[in-house]
Amino acid sequence: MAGKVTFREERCKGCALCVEACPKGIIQLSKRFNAGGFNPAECVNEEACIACGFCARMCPDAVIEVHRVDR
Amino acid sequence: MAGKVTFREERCKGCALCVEACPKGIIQLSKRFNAGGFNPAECVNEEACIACGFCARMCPDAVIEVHRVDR
Amino acid sequence: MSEPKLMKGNEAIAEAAIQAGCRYFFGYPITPQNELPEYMARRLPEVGGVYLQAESEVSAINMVYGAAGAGGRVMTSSSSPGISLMQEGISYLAGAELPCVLVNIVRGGPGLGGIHAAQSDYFQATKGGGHGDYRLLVLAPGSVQETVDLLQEAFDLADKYRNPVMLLGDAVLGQMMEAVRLPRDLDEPLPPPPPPESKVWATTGAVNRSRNVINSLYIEPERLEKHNWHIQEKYRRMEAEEVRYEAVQVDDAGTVVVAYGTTARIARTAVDEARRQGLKAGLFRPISLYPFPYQALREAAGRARRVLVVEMSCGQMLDDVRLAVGERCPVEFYGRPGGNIPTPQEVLDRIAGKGGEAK
Amino acid sequence: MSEPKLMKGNEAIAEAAIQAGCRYFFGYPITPQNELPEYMARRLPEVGGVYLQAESEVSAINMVYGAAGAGGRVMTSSSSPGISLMQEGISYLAGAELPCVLVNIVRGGPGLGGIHAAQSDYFQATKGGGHGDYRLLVLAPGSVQETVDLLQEAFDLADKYRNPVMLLGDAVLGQMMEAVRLPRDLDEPLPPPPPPESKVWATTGAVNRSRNVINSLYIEPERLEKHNWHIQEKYRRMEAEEVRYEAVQVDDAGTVVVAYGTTARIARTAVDEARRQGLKAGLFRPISLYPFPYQALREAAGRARRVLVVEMSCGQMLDDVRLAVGERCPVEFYGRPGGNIPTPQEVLDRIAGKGGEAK
Amino acid sequence: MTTVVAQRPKSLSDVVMNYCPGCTHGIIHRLVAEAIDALDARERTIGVASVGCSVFAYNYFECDMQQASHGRAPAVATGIKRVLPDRLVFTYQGDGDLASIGAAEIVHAAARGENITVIFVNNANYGMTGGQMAPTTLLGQKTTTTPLGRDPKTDGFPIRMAEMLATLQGPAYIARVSVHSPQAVKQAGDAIKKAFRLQAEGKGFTLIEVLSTCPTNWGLAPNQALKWLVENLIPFYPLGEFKKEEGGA
Amino acid sequence: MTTVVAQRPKSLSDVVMNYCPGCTHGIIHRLVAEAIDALDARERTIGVASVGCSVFAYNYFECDMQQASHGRAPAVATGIKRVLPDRLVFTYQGDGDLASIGAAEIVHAAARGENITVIFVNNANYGMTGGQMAPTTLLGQKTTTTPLGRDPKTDGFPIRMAEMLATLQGPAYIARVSVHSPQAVKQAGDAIKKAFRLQAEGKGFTLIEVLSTCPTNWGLAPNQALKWLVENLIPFYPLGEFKKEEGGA
Amino acid sequence: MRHEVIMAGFGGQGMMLAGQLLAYAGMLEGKYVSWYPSYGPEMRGGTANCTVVVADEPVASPVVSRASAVIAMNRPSLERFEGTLAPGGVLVYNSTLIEQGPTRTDIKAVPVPANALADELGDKRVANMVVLGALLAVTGVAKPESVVASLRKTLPERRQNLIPLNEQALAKGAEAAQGAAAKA
Amino acid sequence: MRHEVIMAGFGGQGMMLAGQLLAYAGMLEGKYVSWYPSYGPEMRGGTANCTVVVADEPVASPVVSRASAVIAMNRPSLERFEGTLAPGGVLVYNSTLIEQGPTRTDIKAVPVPANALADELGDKRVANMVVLGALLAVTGVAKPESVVASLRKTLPERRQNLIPLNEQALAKGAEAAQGAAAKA
Ligand SMILES: Cc1ncc(C[n+]2csc(CCOP(=O)(O)OP(=O)(O)O)c2C)c(N)n1
Ligand SMILES: Cc1ncc(C[n+]2csc(CCOP(=O)(O)OP(=O)(O)O)c2C)c(N)n1
Ligand code: SF4
Ligand code: SF4
Ligand code: SF4
Ligand code: SF4
Ligand code: SF4
Ligand code: SF4
Ligand SMILES: [Mg+2]
Ligand SMILES: [Mg+2]
Repeated sequence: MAGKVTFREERCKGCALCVEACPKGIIQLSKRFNAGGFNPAECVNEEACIACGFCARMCPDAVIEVHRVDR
Repeated sequence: MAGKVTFREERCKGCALCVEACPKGIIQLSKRFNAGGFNPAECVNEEACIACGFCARMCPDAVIEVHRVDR
Repeated sequence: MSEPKLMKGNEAIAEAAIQAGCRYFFGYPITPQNELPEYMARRLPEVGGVYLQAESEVSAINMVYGAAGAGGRVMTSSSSPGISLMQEGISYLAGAELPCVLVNIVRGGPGLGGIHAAQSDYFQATKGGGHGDYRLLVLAPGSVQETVDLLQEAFDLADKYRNPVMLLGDAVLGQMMEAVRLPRDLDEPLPPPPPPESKVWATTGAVNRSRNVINSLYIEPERLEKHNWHIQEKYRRMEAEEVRYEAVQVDDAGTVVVAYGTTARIARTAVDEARRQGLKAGLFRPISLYPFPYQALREAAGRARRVLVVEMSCGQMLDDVRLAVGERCPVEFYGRPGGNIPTPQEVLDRIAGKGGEAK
Repeated sequence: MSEPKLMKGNEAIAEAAIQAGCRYFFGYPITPQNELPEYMARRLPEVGGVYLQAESEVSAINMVYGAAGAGGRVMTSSSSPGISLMQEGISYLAGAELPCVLVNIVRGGPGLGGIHAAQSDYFQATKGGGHGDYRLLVLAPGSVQETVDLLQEAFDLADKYRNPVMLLGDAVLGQMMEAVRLPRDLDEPLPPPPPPESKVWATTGAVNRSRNVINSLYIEPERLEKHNWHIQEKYRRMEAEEVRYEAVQVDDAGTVVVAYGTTARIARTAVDEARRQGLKAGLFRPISLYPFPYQALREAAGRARRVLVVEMSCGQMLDDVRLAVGERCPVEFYGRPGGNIPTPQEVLDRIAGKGGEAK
Repeated sequence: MTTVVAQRPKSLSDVVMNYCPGCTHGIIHRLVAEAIDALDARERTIGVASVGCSVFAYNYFECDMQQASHGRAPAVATGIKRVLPDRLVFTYQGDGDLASIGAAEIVHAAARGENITVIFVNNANYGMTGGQMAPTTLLGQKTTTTPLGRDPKTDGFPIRMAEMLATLQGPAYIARVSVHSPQAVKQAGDAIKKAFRLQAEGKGFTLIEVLSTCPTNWGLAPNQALKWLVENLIPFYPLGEFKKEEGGA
Repeated sequence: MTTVVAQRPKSLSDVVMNYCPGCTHGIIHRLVAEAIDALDARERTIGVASVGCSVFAYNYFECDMQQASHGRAPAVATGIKRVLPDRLVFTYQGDGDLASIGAAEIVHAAARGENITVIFVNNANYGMTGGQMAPTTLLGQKTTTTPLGRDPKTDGFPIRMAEMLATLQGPAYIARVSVHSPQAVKQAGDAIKKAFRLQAEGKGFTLIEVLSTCPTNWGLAPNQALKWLVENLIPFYPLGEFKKEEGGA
Repeated sequence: MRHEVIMAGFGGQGMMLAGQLLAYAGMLEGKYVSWYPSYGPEMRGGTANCTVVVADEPVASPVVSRASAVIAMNRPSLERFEGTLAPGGVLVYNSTLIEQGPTRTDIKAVPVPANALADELGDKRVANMVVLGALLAVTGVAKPESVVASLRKTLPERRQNLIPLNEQALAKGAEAAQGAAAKA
Repeated sequence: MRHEVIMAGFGGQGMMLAGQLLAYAGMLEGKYVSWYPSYGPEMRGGTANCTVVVADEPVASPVVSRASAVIAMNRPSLERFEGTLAPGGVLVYNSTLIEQGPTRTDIKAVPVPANALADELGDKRVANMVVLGALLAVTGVAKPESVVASLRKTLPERRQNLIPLNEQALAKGAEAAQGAAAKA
């Protein structure tokens, strides 16, 4: 069982609440700027994702979608 | 020890709350009408008054003054 | 039409509103209009409606906002201080374009003032006591019967323009009993009013349509300006289509008395008496205070020697009369503020050129 | 006089009020005037005054009532929706004849509207948005400096007439920084304001005198009427003594532009430019909106070919201008409601006879 | 030798009060005046009359008085107190005034611990305007706007203000008393005196809720009204002290 | 095979919300939308936006919406509910809106047992207008109108609304939750769902107080703001259920 | 024809209702009518009064400053309204409660022992109809039959049985008035 | 002479303060000046901007629809205000954060790596002074000395020590602008 986590990057405000929430520590803010002028969050190691959904739960802007991939 | 109870009759509205309050049952509404058109209260047996002040305490219109007479 | 009944103005208003389809009433007690909500409290549940005593006038007007936005035919009533408290809410209703009927049974002011009849809320009603560029459509009946007659119209106009309509009465109209004929007898069954969903813009639930929003906020000045001109366009239409007045013997009148509501009844008697005494007087009675009958009054004044404005106030409609009359003839004023009702004799004296501006 | 400082309008108002002896401020936050209460919150405790954030505007105006009645030099400020909520309280203040200063930093309406500058509360301010026959003395400064200059006067006039005085600004005046000279530098010590007891009618405790009562209730119509005429008499005095305006190049003007506050600044630039282009334009700027400078404007209009009213509204002062001008010459209007500020070019176009009534 | 047992307090003006015969508003007025006299504070007391049957209270107390708009007496009192912190300031408010239109003002004056005394006269209806439902009207009670009796489904539940306000930190003293008997009147007077005393000591917000009658609108003779109060109001509005000398200080 | 763990709820409009980065208003919006979805009630829900940072909520919920004047959302919701008793009606209000200017409206909607759901977002200040003191501001907390920190002597004490309203008979359910962690968010969501469900069952007034952050006006980074909430707000505003399914029915 | 009648007494003495019946009667006779109550805090003092206008022409103001007739059911009412009577006006007063009649001499005073007569009829509550009967007899504002017709229209079914009693009261009042007038 | 400058960036990038200093400087030079902020919910998006007018004649409106110069500290600001520049106007933009410059060709674009230069000076916070220096150099709205004088008047005692740093930042911005201008 693993997770698939997708970000609607243009909606991200770079608040980093997801970063803090991830028990696996696999989310970071990228150095890129999105259209809003923010550094959007991204998952740097999706392999490690356990699909706990914590990141999505803490995201104030509904940027994140989490799927459980049952392999 | 006895009481002296005086009524400012023209202020009385004849509500009879003093009548009800008197433990000695010595207050009545008179048959007279005062200027306000009410039957004013009066003490019909001042001798029996014990100066408890209950009548004055219950009077909404501050009609009654009670004195204790120490004879 | 019902057979004539002797009814108190406040109660007649309530019954006429119900017969006009009003099913929701939110209000707060205040003298001299209490019989109106009390009647509603008895009668609305009988016809499947809702009476709710709000915790304040501020709350009442916002309940009206919610109910109007939800598509209900809704009304509130109050008297001067209570209407002042509603000013923010009234501005919101106008801004969000919500239809409703507001009744002000005016009493003497300012402040706590008194509880007797006055007409000193004219400015507030007609110029907008709340903030922003908006208007109420203001109707001022002169008798209990006319009040009843105007109510169906008031609700329909509110819907037509999606704007609050105010019925401006006073303590005399509210408290007096007069003979009145209602559209229906009290025991006749009433047809059910149209369902909320019949107002397609109302927030009744987004079933098979995109969502509806009731709102008066336009954060971009451009949008807000556009919205403002859109609302103004409605007011221009009202000015073209909704002017109402009565003119009695003004064609050959040397003195045209201008008065509305209760004062007009008194002026009418004075004018009749003046005619009897050979004085050529006439009565011009605005029924819609906004839109004000400028044009008709201008014409009437054009033929007159002078215009006499009579109000139970220190002079408020006076401004509108002056705007209408311009310099066609002098405009004089007789006012009784604070709950005193002018007598026909007082008005007659002024018609005859006796007595001063005020008592 | 302080040396010139760059100050935000809202803060300059607050400081000027304090320098004018104001020691009590009750208010509730609302954009675009928040810097005013925030300044008061910082500064009043330093000078022994009281800043209190009320739970609402309704409460704030009633705290003002209590403080004014107790003899305090007191003020509140808000913006349009908040001022609407104060209407009952304002009517009470006028009815009970209490002196205080009310600041309205007007924003776009109606309803929640917007937060940008507008002038659409003119009717509410000048005709009385509350119930009953009362007036506020309304001052409309055109710059931050003038705002500061008018404040001492505002408090003094309030005391002189025992009537609330309203300072009618707008978001531009409140939010902008301009160079301003205050009566005193910020670090200069302030003289203590006169004690509450110096107002002999105030409820400061009935020591060696019969008790004082602050009240607006007169249950007998006769008493209430008398009270009303008494108040009116004050307004007649204001109309005689307190009219303020500025007239620039109106003597030979073909087009007299009438504008107040922020709009007048813009009109001034447009008028100057028009002169440069050979168009004979002038500016008439009412400073006191109530009492309105009818007479002076009438005279100015008597010499002009036309009058052009410019407002950040759909046309409210327009009525007063029409009352003043009568049929001396045509009155035209250019309005930008909802937070858009007209540009000098737009006004110039209308002076030159181009463009329509609104954008 | 005679000693005075009861007489008109100095702080009660020597005028006829316009209350209906037997209305206990009059008793409560006297108790307030006695409390002011007890502190010898008539000259440094400012009272605030509200809108209700007691609107003319500004004529009945022999101290400086202000008349406040409906429901806003606590705000008016706050304005006064902030200008004159060393004076005693009290409001006299009905249940419609305090618990309905003035709910925000009383909650916030209490939360602020505003150093004033509130006399809250609960007669379970709007007396002045002819007997409409008040927030304090009991379930089932008939009023002119609950002609079939108050129904919680449409008209909501009555509010126990003393209990509600006692959850706040600001109040120093909150009590509910009644005036249905000489004993009750004595206790009510003591509570009111205590409230004024605490204010004088700067302890913060004090409120005394007084259960009162409205013979006219209840449609009962004055003595019957007292009985109705005892049998109906007290069970729902228990007497007692709900908050004592904390907060505020 | 993949299963959805988290995605944008249907009842949340697909638009950018104007909240500051990291402001938890957004989380609370999502929870409300999820609660509506859980009842499959988008088409029969009417929401009421109040005045505060969440004023644009009328653009963020994909159901019919009304925008109410400052503090009056409970009155507006009452008006809606009385016309449409079989719809779900909720308000979304800040602490300035609900506890300050709207104190009377919330007390009375609660006392009436009005069958609506109130989402009460407590961020201990006025976010929208730039961070002034709110009734919920903690003692000592600095805001733009308490520059030296809130002082009870002049500024009064903070109000615990959930506790205060729980003294009333009308409410069916009152709870306080927080959104400082994924676990807290889960509990908050459950409480909100419960409130909507009770409304659907006609149980009466329900209110969920949600402790929320205001990174901008608190002057803290979003994660620091969550920490401040845990360390300062929760101790004064304990989480829990204060009223459960009585009254109102 | 224009009658302007003020009817005053304690709350509970039935003056408001009597006034309404009088107005109703006028309406049934095809007249213009109005009824106007006193209201508000002045009631707190315990008196209640109303003004009834019955006229051939539309009623301008239902509030009058000079009355053509006054009914006073108690002393405070007499004191308050005696002065508002036009010269030559009619004052019907309840002589059971008011021992001393009016001081004015330019009016027509009609003492009617209303409570006593009502007691004779066995129902205290009809004292109001007694004075109304007296008023009708002296002034002719409306016919007693019209008042009875009004009662028929306005009383609920279950109280229609009270009509004969009220009729008697009206008659008794008329009688008393004629007696008083004869004496005067 | 009339300069109408819009200065925009994220909240925290110091544009509001820089605008105030510019207005103050103009005032010290005897000009008519105004400063006007953006305010309200638009701030919630995270951008903050203000408008400064410095002119020889009284300022009519402190709000301008066409700017003579714009400072854009980040991309959203550039996008929002590029269009408001009058033809021939000056656009100073923070090239550290804005990779792609303006699309318009009828204006004078002045890229200034403000954050980078501020870093060079050892204090991120002076990026605002860097762009202000650039603006002054290109437009001559006010003299840098006047800005420094303004700092002297407005900074509290304990922060007067920051003045040299700010002076350097102004100079560095001017330099960068001249370089950019040379390149263009
Ligand atoms: C703004 C406003 N709304 C309504 C009123 C009318 N009004 C006067 S007194 C009153 C209620 C009084 O009830 P309560 O406070 O319980 O006092 P009581 O008369 O019972 O002693 C109302 C609604 C008013 N004067 N002002
Ligand atoms: C009548 C009125 N008063 C004041 C305002 C200004 N105002 C807008 S939002 C707000 C406070 C918002 O604070 P809160 O309710 O706590 O919401 P937050 O922004 O913190 O989420 C105020 C006072 C207004 N719009 N209307
Ligand atoms: S679902 Fe859980 S593990 Fe995966 S990225 Fe999100 S928080 Fe991290
Ligand atoms: S929580 Fe959401 S908005 Fe914040 S950084 Fe993560 S994805 Fe972006
Ligand atoms: S003092 Fe006591 S005993 Fe005497 S009359 Fe009064 S109640 Fe009766
Ligand atoms: S209690 Fe007072 S008013 Fe009532 S009857 Fe006795 S003396 Fe008279
Ligand atoms: S109406 Fe009720 S509360 Fe008012 S004075 Fe009469 S009895 Fe007392
Ligand atoms: S100001 Fe505060 S509450 Fe408002 S959106 Fe920003 S962070 Fe959220
Ligand atoms: Mg009461
Ligand atoms: Mg908040």
